[in-house]
Amino acid sequence: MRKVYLDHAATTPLHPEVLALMCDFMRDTFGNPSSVHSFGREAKKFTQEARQKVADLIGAAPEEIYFTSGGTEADNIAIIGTAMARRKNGNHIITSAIEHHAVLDTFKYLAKNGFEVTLLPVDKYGMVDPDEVAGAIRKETTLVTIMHANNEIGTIQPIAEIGRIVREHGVVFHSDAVQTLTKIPVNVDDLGVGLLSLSAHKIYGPKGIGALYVRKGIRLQPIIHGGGQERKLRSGTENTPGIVGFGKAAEIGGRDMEQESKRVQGLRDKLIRRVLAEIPSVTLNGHPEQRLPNNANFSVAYVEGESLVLSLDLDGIAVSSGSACSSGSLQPSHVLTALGLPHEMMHGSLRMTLGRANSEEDIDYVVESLKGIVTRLRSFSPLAQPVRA
Amino acid sequence: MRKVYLDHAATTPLHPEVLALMCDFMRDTFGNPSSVHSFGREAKKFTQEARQKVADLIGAAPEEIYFTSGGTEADNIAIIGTAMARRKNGNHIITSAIEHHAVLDTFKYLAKNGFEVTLLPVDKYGMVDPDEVAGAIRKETTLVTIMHANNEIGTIQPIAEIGRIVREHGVVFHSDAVQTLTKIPVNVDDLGVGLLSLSAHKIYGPKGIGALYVRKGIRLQPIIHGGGQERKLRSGTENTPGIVGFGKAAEIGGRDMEQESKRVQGLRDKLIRRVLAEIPSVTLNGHPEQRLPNNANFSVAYVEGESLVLSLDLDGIAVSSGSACSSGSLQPSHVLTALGLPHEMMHGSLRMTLGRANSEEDIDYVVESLKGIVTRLRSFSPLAQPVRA
Amino acid sequence: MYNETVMANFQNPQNVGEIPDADGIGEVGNIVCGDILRVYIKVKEGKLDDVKYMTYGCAAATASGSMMTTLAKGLTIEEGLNLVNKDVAKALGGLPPQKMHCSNLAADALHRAIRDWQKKTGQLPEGYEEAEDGHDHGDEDGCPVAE
Amino acid sequence: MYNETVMANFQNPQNVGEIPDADGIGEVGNIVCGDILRVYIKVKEGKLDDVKYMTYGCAAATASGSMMTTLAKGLTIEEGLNLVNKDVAKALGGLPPQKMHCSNLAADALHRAIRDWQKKTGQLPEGYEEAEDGHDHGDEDGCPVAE
Ligand SMILES: Cc1ncc(COP(=O)(O)O)c(C=O)c1O
Ligand SMILES: Cc1ncc(COP(=O)(O)O)c(C=O)c1O
Repeated sequence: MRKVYLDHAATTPLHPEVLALMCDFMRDTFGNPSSVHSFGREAKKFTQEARQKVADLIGAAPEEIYFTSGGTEADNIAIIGTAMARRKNGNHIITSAIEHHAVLDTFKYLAKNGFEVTLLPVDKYGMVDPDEVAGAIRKETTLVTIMHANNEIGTIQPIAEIGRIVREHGVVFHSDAVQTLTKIPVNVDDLGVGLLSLSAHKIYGPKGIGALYVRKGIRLQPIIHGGGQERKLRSGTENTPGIVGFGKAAEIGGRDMEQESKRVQGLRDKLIRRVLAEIPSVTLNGHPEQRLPNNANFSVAYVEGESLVLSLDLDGIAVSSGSACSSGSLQPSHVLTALGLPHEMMHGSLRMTLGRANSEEDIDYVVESLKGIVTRLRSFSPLAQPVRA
Repeated sequence: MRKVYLDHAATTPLHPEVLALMCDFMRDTFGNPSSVHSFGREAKKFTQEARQKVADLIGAAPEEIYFTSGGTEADNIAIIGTAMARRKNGNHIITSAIEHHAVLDTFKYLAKNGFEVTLLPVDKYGMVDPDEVAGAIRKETTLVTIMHANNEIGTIQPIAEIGRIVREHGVVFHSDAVQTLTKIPVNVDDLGVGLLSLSAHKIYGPKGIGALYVRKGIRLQPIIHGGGQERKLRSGTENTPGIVGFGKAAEIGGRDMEQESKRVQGLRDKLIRRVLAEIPSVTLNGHPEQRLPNNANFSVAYVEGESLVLSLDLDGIAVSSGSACSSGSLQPSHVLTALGLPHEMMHGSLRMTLGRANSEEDIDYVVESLKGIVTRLRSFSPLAQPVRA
Repeated sequence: MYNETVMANFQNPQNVGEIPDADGIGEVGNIVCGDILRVYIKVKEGKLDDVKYMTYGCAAATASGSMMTTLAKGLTIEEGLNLVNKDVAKALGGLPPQKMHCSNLAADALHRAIRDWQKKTGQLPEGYEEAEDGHDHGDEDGCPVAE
Repeated sequence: MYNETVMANFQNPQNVGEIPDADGIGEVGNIVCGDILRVYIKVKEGKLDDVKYMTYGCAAATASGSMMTTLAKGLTIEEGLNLVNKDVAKALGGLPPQKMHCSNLAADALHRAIRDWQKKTGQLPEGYEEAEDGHDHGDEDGCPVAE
């Protein structure tokens, strides 16, 4: 059966060059970079090269890159690390209602531990209003974190504008760029961020590795304690193959970004166009223009998201849904909820995120498959057919 | 030049079977285990198999294994997670003076945050006295953590005995088994632990992955917040290749333990015998019998550890030292300090940790090399030659 | 996540659709919680001569409806009322814990359809309360929660 | 960690050993901190005719001693006193930050050896204090600390 992977926002396959490099590295270079001997020095050399590559991708200096175990940990270090390090300056932190769980759940944790938190609302497209950020900042505010683009609906936030406001108030500004890296330009100076979270497995790099950019001068309290690796911010023997793979993925992603984003956006636009035109009662979630080039997020009336996901899966198509059923959480996603969608549209959400492997034919295949599935599921949906008797 | 790696306590090369499996897996199976579709389910199947293998190795149930980014994080979650979850029961926690930094620095962090900590002393062999543990436990004690075997000097602690005492007091007992796994039997019931830290890269598995065993019924507070992976204890997209590699390494390590430990111990015994016999003014650190089969730790009088390490490195031999110079910390290792060694013997420490790749010839080569180096370095050591003029 | 029986019943659900001249109709669930199951029955000689259903919800809801209707067809009214949610889940070979409430929809909806028929034919037992058939989670706070 | 010049001077240290009939001897460092450097000098016609050293310490200490003695040989007494730690580190092409104190040992020890010779020959300048030549870290708390 044809296989079409349309869940690149969840994770991506390794780029073949990354895979090859990692396998070579894992075979040849196993030293601990903290070791003084040649095995250790060799490993260290590779990790420093990778650090440079990640730094180059976002316009940072290599000593501003701290490797972590992934995007989630980067978010946690940024938020807890700042909140704790600046506790004497205040106990108020700000974010938006549609952040990734790695941010929102960390805010919940801090809220339980004496911090005051503000969750900014978004408009119906998922946009944060910079004026709202300005209005929320208080004397006690130590951190504002707003994601660069949302993982579910793809909406891109006006980070540069928000960054300007936050900096004017002398508050640390963090952004989660896990979804934007290698899709749209991510430059720490252009964005005006003090902290930036990255994750390798979203850019055809390995799982289990990410990075936090920390602008020179910002001090963070570590959350994992020990041997003092990553200049004391993140202890634990380095995941050297992961770091090396991340470096390679960053290099390739930066090199190919313009061309690949354009290509993928073309396919995505076609997907949206056809789905909206050919399947009745479907709407597009997220911003019509300010959105990631690879993201399409639909709400399909009268059918529930998990059923769509599993039906598409039976046709070899991998997508995701923010429906309650699909997540197993029994509540539809907080992102769709924050948009103020009607319940029916929240439960019938469908996220398709494109990537390197997708072709025109994939899109045609997916549209045809989806058409049939929606028709079939609607044929026995009580919402589509009110009680007659 | 001949290369002899004698730093297996720092890290190990990937076992060829682990490498092959990981490369296959990274090529073929990239799904996010949280995804509902076939790519996700396939990845999940592999991680569950690996979980079973790790569980089998230590006599646990698979749902008691929580994957982490390594041994350091496992230690942190065990200690902070218990201390925070049990804060209402008390604020006193106990460990030994010779734990790994992942434990000691976490204790320091908690000490700064309102916890009372006790660091138990050790005898000249690095042994913790179970009676001292009993004596240190108070009404407010919520956690005792004592490492299974020490990473520098190899001393194996009487964990089963300590576990019995700790359990009798209704206190949670954690042990760091990072160095013992696959070297000596590690069984959670025999050891009587509630929590146990493991790390893959010390057992010929990948770096960046470890696990915490959590006995059914023990509740921990997470330290990384987000998507709720690892049954809410450790959020973040799973490092699936790391998990799969860890599983394989656990399987192989368990299968080969008896035979391989015996072989390595034979080599190690020969190394110790020859070094002590053929090089004057050298002593063995750690316990003469209760020590890891692959560990030798010497103090070489009149010469400093980093110079030994780098000189051996020039002969292709990789070892480590707890000397201040070598660690760059300007203080000799806390372990050697806790043993009460004279300064001179602390600065001249040399750790050789054997493993799979080592042979008889390696040992002969190392002894000859070391003899020459010690003679040369002593020839211009002011400690070996008091002022004459 | 789901076993093969559940997936087979999701992929090829049995007895889906409307019975336009149904003798009884029962519906449980609501759009807030994201799952609805509606059952149609035809009664003939005290037996469930035909049972069909429509559903909006996760795969487990579709599979539960399919299995429930398969089990219910041909049962007596009494037997139909005794068919409980656990029977459905068991016949499906089990459901993931967080999906157990889906199987609850199916038998509950059947009972409602039977009650509807009883009411229409004046056979509703004295003292019957709708709540007995459960599963009428009304608002977001009331949505079923996984343990 | 170390550059090639440092490693070359560590691997083949120049001027190691004792001068049995030295005109002056200087030693800095101590065993608590784990680094000791002892310098022997022969003075001839106001010049450092021979300079040798012995050391206990890290590779940087050995390399610094090697480089310092190489630089010092043939200098006048005045020039020897003006040879400072930075000169040694610079000639080595730099040292890792946490090892800078090692290079400090070398010139300090030379100055002490010269002072020793001055003392023995009655040429010690008036008001000279030993502390001027620094680097006499006495106990564990006083060991040099990396920034
Ligand atoms: C916006 C965003 N932030 C953070 C994360 C977490 O990153 P990781 O999966 O590397 O832990 C993700 C993906 O899961 C994400 O999409
Ligand atoms: C005893 C002990 N505990 C913990 C660790 C830390 O484990 P990891 O390197 O996986 O972070 C190590 C090794 O570094 C160790 O030897």
